[in-house]
Amino acid sequence: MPPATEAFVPQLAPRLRLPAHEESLPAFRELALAWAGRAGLADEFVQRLDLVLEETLMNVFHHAYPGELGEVELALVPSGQGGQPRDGEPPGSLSVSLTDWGVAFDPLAPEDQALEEGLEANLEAGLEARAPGGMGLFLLRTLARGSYARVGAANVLTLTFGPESAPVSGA
Amino acid sequence: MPPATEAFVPQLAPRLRLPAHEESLPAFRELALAWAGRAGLADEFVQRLDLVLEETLMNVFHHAYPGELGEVELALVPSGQGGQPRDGEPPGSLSVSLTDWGVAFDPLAPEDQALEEGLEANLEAGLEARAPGGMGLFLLRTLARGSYARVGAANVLTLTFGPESAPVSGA
Amino acid sequence: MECTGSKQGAFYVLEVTGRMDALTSQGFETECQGRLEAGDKRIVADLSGLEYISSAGLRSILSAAKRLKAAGGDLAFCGLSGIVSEVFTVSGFAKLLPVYATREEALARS
Amino acid sequence: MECTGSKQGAFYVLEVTGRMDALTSQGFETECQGRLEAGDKRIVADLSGLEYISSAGLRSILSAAKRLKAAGGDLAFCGLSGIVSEVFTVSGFAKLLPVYATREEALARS
Ligand SMILES: Nc1ncnc2c1ncn2[C@@H]1O[C@H](COP(=O)(O)OP(=O)(O)O)[C@@H](O)[C@H]1O
Ligand SMILES: Nc1ncnc2c1ncn2[C@@H]1O[C@H](COP(=O)(O)OP(=O)(O)O)[C@@H](O)[C@H]1O
Repeated sequence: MPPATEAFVPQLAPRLRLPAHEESLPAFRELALAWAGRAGLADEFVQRLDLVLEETLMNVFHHAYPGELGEVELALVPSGQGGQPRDGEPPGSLSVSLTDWGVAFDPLAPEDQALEEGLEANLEAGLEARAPGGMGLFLLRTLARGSYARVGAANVLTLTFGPESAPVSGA
Repeated sequence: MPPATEAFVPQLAPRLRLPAHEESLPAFRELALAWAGRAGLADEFVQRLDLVLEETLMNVFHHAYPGELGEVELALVPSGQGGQPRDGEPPGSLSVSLTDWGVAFDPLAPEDQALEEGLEANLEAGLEARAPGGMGLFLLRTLARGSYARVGAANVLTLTFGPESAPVSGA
Repeated sequence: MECTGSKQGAFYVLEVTGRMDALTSQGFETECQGRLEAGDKRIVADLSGLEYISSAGLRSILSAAKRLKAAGGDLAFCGLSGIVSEVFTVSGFAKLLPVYATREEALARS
Repeated sequence: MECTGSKQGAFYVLEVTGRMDALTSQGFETECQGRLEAGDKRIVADLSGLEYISSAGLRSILSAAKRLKAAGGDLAFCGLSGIVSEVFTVSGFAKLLPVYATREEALARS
């Protein structure tokens, strides 16, 4: 079976597509970290990438394909590389694009804004009151800069890691 | 940058696209062997897959993109899996599809038929007369069953490994 | 993720190393539960060997902390660095739970 | 790929283990060249620990065999199995070069 992509000119964006279940996590992680290294990403951004990749992939594994097994694709675009020139992207940054073909969902702007606000307001709440849900999306939005688009039947989430690519947290 | 594939419904064919150079060989190999294991491929076919993958990938790395760096994509379709039913494919077989966007080249029917015939005729020739070139393609055609198609600007090579999927050699 | 522990005065010190991710973090809750059943209600988790934590790790920690508190004990932390420290800060866990810079400070509290 | 060797009578026996692929096989030729320079012209390559060989490995072998032959020596093989045996057979190398089932047979030849 020919891959579905044969009509496209490649853009030097390495990519991996695997079944959307937990077993696929290590392979995605390995590829992302290998390219983070090649892109010269500083350690703090590598760690954020690692975290955000786990959060977004776990969400796709568990929520994107209710009752069926779908796929998810990771593409990596080091700055300055690829067919399209990366305008103004500083060296040592890496863009990560995650595509799934599951239910439409924008993780950067959750439908349930109330829950989100509740969570943020809740950050300093006591142990008893603290709800564990929603933390994955919260970390995603806090530690990565990115954009979401529904393209045809696909969710495409693009996240960029590197200097000036994530809101400064804490400091 | 959204991946070029967002308009397609996935078919549960895991795939990996990487730059067409030697450094990419281990990652392709790892993915192929992982899925050969899941497909229940018998050891002799796993070994042939391993060999044929190296031969075809090395050829793409060295010959498909003269003077530039392109990409190559590996897709894996375990028998009985995927969107399309695999008609008559026995269990424990695996199809491997390799796509590149380099110069048109059919490794299953080399342009230089004379060289090929010379090589085959040459198999029992003495040490002195034995030319080392062409052996990669010869092993490919001997140890795998497959088909080639030029699809748009892409070379798509599909190879199947498993019972009755490769010409019996020697025995 | 690996947990190794020892009794230090009134506290049980748990050294957590490696990665606390979706595939491993449940082990932390299980470990704390085991200590609680063995009679240790006051646990200090030394995270100086922990390289990574995700929301699954936070879930496991929150759950362990609630159990220990319900039993009249507590769960404190020390040795946070890198992404672990960052995640504790942005998630609010650094304010929700007792976090100390060093193990000595964590053990010196009443 | 790893090569370890020892002198056995008139022969130098080279035990080749691991994988002889595009990334490693050059080492075999280099090893044989080194033996030749050290004065060993008759080499027996014991491939019973070799798991894999590709056309790059065959190239390295052919090149080593030619050099040894040109120096009045030879290169024989023993212990082939699995894909290594299959590749030697289909490539014609099993007829081109002296191949023995066991090391004893390889060492017993004149
Ligand atoms: N990819 C997705 N597709 C559909 N729904 C999602 C997706 N990701 C997250 N969600 C929804 O958002 C909720 C919050 O996700 P998250 O913050 O990761 O916390 P948790 O997964 O622990 O509930 C999920 O419970 C789920 O309902
Ligand atoms: N993917 C390819 N694209 C273009 N030419 C190729 C490709 N693969 C093989 N060739 C041509 O076929 C020849 C024989 O290939 P092969 O049998 O692998 O032996 P070798 O690579 O050792 O020459 C190569 O030298 C090259 O000219």
